Amino acid sequence: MAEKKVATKKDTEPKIGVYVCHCGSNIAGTVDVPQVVEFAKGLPAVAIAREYKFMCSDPGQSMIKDDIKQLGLNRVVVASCSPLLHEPTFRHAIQEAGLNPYLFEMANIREHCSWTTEDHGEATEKAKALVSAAVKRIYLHQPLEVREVPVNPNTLIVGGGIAGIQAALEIADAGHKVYLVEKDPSIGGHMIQFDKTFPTLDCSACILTPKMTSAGSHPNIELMTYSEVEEIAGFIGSFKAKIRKKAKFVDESKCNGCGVCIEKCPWKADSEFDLGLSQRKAIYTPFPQAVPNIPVIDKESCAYFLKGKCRACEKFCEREAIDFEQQDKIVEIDVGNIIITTGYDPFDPTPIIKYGYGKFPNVVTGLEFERICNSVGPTGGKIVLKDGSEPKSIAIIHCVGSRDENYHKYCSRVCCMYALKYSHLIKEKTKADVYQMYIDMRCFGKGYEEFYQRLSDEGVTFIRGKPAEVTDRAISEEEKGKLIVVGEDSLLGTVIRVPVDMVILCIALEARADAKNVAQLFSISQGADAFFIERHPKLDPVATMTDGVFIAGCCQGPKDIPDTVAQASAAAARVLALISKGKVELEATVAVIDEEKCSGCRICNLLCPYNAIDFIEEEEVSRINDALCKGCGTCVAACPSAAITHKHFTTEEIMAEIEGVLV
Amino acid sequence: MEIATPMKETTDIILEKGGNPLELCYQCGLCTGVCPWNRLTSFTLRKLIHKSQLGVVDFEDEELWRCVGCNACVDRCPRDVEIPHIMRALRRVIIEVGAGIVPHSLRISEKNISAVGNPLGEPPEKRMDWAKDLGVKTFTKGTEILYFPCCYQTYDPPAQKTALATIDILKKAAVDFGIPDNNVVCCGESIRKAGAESLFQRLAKTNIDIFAELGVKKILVTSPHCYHTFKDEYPELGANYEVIHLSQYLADLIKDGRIKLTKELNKKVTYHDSCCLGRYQGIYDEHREILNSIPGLDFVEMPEMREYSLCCGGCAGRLWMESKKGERLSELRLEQVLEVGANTLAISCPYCMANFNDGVISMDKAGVLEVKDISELVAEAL
Amino acid sequence: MNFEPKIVGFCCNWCSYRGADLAGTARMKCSPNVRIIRVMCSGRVEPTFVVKAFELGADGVLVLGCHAGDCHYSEGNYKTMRRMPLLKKMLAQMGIEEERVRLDWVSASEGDRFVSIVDDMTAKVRALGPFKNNSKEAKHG
Amino acid sequence: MAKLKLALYWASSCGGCEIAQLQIGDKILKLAEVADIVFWPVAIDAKYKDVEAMPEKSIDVCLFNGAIRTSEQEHMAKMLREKSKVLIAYGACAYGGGIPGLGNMFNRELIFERAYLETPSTDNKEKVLPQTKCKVPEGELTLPEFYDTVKTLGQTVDIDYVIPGCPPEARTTWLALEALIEGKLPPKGTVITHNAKAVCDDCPKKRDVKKVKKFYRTFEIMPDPEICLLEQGLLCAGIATRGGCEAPCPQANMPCTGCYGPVDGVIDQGAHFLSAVASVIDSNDPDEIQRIIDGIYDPVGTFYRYSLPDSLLRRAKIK
Repeated sequence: MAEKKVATKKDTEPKIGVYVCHCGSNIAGTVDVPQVVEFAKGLPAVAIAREYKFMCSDPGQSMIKDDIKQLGLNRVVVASCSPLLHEPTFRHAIQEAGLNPYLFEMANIREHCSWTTEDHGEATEKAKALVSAAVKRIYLHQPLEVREVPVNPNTLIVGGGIAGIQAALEIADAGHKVYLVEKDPSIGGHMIQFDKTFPTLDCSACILTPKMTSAGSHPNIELMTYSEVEEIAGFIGSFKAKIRKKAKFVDESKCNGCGVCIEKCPWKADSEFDLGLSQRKAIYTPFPQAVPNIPVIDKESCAYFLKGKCRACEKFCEREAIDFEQQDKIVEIDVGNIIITTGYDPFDPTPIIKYGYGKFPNVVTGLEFERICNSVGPTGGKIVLKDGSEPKSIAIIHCVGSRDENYHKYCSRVCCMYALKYSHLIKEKTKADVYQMYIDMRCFGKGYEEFYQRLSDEGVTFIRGKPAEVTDRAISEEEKGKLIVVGEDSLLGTVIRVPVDMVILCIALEARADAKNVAQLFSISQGADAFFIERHPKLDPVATMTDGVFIAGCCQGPKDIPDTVAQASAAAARVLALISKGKVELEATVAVIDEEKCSGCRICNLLCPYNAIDFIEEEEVSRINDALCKGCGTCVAACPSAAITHKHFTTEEIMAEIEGVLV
Repeated sequence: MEIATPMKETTDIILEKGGNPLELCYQCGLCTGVCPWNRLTSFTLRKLIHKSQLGVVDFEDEELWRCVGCNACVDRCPRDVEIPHIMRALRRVIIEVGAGIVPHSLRISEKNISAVGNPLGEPPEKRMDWAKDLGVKTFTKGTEILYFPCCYQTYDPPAQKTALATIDILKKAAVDFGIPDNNVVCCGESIRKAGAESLFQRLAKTNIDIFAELGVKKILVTSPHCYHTFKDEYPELGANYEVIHLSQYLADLIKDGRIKLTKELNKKVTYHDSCCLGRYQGIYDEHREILNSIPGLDFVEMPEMREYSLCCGGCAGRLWMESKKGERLSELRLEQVLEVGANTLAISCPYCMANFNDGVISMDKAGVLEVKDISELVAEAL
Repeated sequence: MNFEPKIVGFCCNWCSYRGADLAGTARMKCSPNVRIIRVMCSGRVEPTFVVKAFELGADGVLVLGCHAGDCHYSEGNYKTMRRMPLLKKMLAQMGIEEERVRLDWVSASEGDRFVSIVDDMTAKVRALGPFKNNSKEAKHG
Repeated sequence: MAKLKLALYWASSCGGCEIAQLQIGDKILKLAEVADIVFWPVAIDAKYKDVEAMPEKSIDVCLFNGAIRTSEQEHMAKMLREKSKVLIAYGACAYGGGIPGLGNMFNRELIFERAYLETPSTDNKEKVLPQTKCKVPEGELTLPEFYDTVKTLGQTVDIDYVIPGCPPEARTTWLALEALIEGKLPPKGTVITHNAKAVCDDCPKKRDVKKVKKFYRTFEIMPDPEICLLEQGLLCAGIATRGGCEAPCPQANMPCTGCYGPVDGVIDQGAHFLSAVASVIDSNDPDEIQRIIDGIYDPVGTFYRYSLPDSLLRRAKIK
């Protein structure tokens, strides 16, 4: 970080130059410019007041520069158009003449004055007031230093699903280092659990594993699986991250992934990857194509950790890679930018008691069904009931936990499409009848409506209406032994009972259970739906309110794979742009706390949307991290001790301006 | 084919009468599927809401009087639509605008309430006759609790037992309480749901004025309907009381040891959650605590319990209307009671009691099953 | 001469100031009574500024920010949304008419809305007459 | 060394400041060793003419308590200014207007109406109101004029120092007296306290980040004694009030009411207090915010309890 220069000393007495622009006839046509100039001359500390046809033109700017040099002006007011147009122009001009760019003030006598009235008298009076405000305000201006910090070209990506992998590859391919942190033993995320992908019906693993492998072997990507970010400090350009690498009890440098340890391990536990539908060993890789292909030992199910003996894996490992003494390791890394791609959690439908999830074994969630369909899944890809038989009919219930005030208000965006995909897979693999029970079909993506149409042609029955319950209470012979889905078919306007063998619940995508911790860790915000909030919903969809922290994929909101990949690439592009620029400018008009005055009341602490205010427990004062501060001034307005100063917008400056406009 | 044209004016009237939740409905049909009526007949709730949205409601349709406001749909509605409010609004349109016909039996009850302050048409001066010989004091300024029995519990002999048992218990627990005099009237809860808004306003005002005069702060009730309206609806008119249902009070008395349940009751009992106490107020545990603390009593649950309880079909004025054989929710519920092998059905609502007593007779189960208010069971065990 | 009120306007840099600029760019006619002070966020507007304006002779104070949810700083306008009603309650006690202080929201694209707010406020304050600050000169007796 | 000449005077005040001056306890003996009291109407009989007779600047230090409400008080303030080398505004009333300053929510007419006509205990059938002049058989009687607006001492005459508080804590009084005795006077205009930071700095309660969903009045809740009162919804002025008092009120579980006045640099104590309180309202919903604000009764009396005449607006506008 560049050296912090705080200007405190007022450099000599203010000597103000006032320049009133005609803007052709835009201003001069309504405002009596000479009168304003005369008025300005009479204001305190004004050394010179002039008028000119176009102040923003080269001659106009030269006039100012010359006066600075010849008259020794140290503050400049230009009364012309909106500062949003030409403030940068004039700041640049006075800087060229050797003045600090913040010793400049603009009076907006065009947009706010000459253009909104035709009355010359009114316009002239108002122009005078605005000029007087600018002069009074600039009298108190202090030079400020724009600080630049270099950007560390390394990037931290948190979450190794498709979003994280995509972003990592983009950045790594551009030649920059990426740390890809994943909490599970393998990267791949939810996508690698899926069987096929809609609407193209590509095999999910077939399109994802090449990317996983290349992320695993890329020279610029350091995979940190079975790891979690514990602490983040710093700011854009120079973050410091502490990462906990959980003990795998397998020495990564020795293991060659032969898998003999897994084969020999006699102990089992429910497979997380298969959502408990199958079992894995105590030493395991979550799935065969895992990247890295290095197993981990699960302490909770390993006999050696539980009972103190076994060590079968160790005996059979020829490379002596098993290390029961391994400990968690904290690794510190320095990065310039962070991309968060932590994904989503599947909604647990158990609370919707009437759908019978957890009660009826053949009521399954969508994600479970993905595993059931998958050829390396628990059933070897056969769509079967719990008793091993093939279902004759399957109901697919949409919007389970989505679009529902009781659970999640939002639409999960992918369920309609994956439900259609299931229909296809069922039709492909079985002879079962399929009932789609939907509220609305939302097929908005490229090729999605066409997919819907194709499925309609495959003999799927569509029933419009949100089912009320799934029950096993039969009221007729044909319902016996079946699951009966009861609800209104709202197009028929009657209640229907559909007896089926299997029910698939299209569960919502919800924010990760630990999203709050992640949000706090990275100083980003969550929306009412608990997903992370982007900087602007339309124009800045992957940045966050914290500079240098980007989000992509489902952690920002439910989305499908194409959107996730697009977002990930966008986030990568944003990071690459910063890396290529090499430096970032920090806001100069920030707030600072005078610790001599701060009583540590902590009123301001929560007001900062950027979490820039820290409370220093030992000193009992609050302190602003000026690299995080964006200079909004909200805390300043709240401080009951007037201990916070907003640079360039100090209370005194604004008071002076109020006095000025009220001449 | 019948052609419908949206009538904005009709929709506006429904909205004006308090039907505004209908604007939220997105027509998923979950309510229809959840509605208990559809186990017996066909009642397309969703369609009725959609017709209201379009202003094409057939106000002559008897179906408009079907909903009893059991709230099963509201509990699960994905858009939090207060469907009973829509129903109430539709009925208000019928009554206040004269858009349709009020069922005959309901009209009689409404007249009774309007004329004599109770749905049974009994003389108001005899309202408190049931307590004549009990030596119970009439509530005066300074008494701690006002015990307010519902109209049925004051006039109707089977339901009176609830009031008598309550007095018995309160006396044994040495509670400082009083009963109202003959001037109080029906709480108005059901007739309001049936659309008679101005009558409700009048009833509520009468009671509120009496309560104010007496300085009533705490009201003990044995009807969940009185409970709901005193607690949630009278505040709309500026009144605020601490309202307690007897079951809550009993659970506390037992917990605090102020009454001791010593006598064994050798009954197999199941409990029916009333909608008004259950889904409306979330009061479920107290009843189970009470029943489980009665010695000898064998308590069994029905599969449809607590928030999934099946309505008896008696609220919103439905008690006063005739339901055809085969269209009675109470009988459906009694079948569930019999399925779990209970010989006693515990309830805590006078409407449930009336409906189930009728059901026991019509199903010819008089010797097999008895319906008892929870207060009766407690009084017996004392 | 007719009374022309002086109104101090605070506009945030990102929405309302731009809205005011747009009104000018589109040459919409607008009462000249509101004089704008630019702050970065409406959240910077201290209640002290408002009372200071009255002390210095303003007849009204207008605070404009981004619409709820649109704040450039994500939540600054919500802080204003909390402060101004309490300030107004306090000022009402001090005998300052409700119409003299107004908090409203104008987006960068709402030049017309800016004009209508300014005109409306000006008319209302004009109807109220001058705010005589009876403090400074508060003569004994 | 000659003894210091000390004058003490009370204007519009309750008399608590006099008691507070005695609160310094046995230090009073030390004071007696070095100072003579030349004027102290509450304890020593004296007439205007006695003061008038004193030469200019003959009093070394004058501790002046009370706000300026009448012509007599104004006159005495001016006279004592003339006679004193150092004039100190003693206590909240002289400093910021204090409780009498809340009279600026009304004017003379309203106050007279209330005090002499409307109060239930008043028996005034002839509706007699105080007059500055009144003819009686013996001649003309005069009363000081009662002003419409209460002013602070500083708004009436030039003051040298402030000892804040309602009443000032003994330690604060002694801090100032000690400085006087030792001749180690701070720069003119100083508000003399042990702590220039806000009361929170003195307060031992545990402070966390602040979010308030509902404001309470003191009788409505029993606050947790360990935790910051504002966090519990009590309108504690400690955040906006100069410390040095050692936070006796919050320590007794009563919210600070702001008697030590603002922290240096604060232009308007009430507006700052108000802004801070409003900022921590835990809602972004306008209706809910309004409901929460509805729970704040009497904002002026809460935020400007001791400083209304010293605030930017000074007084209410009476229609």
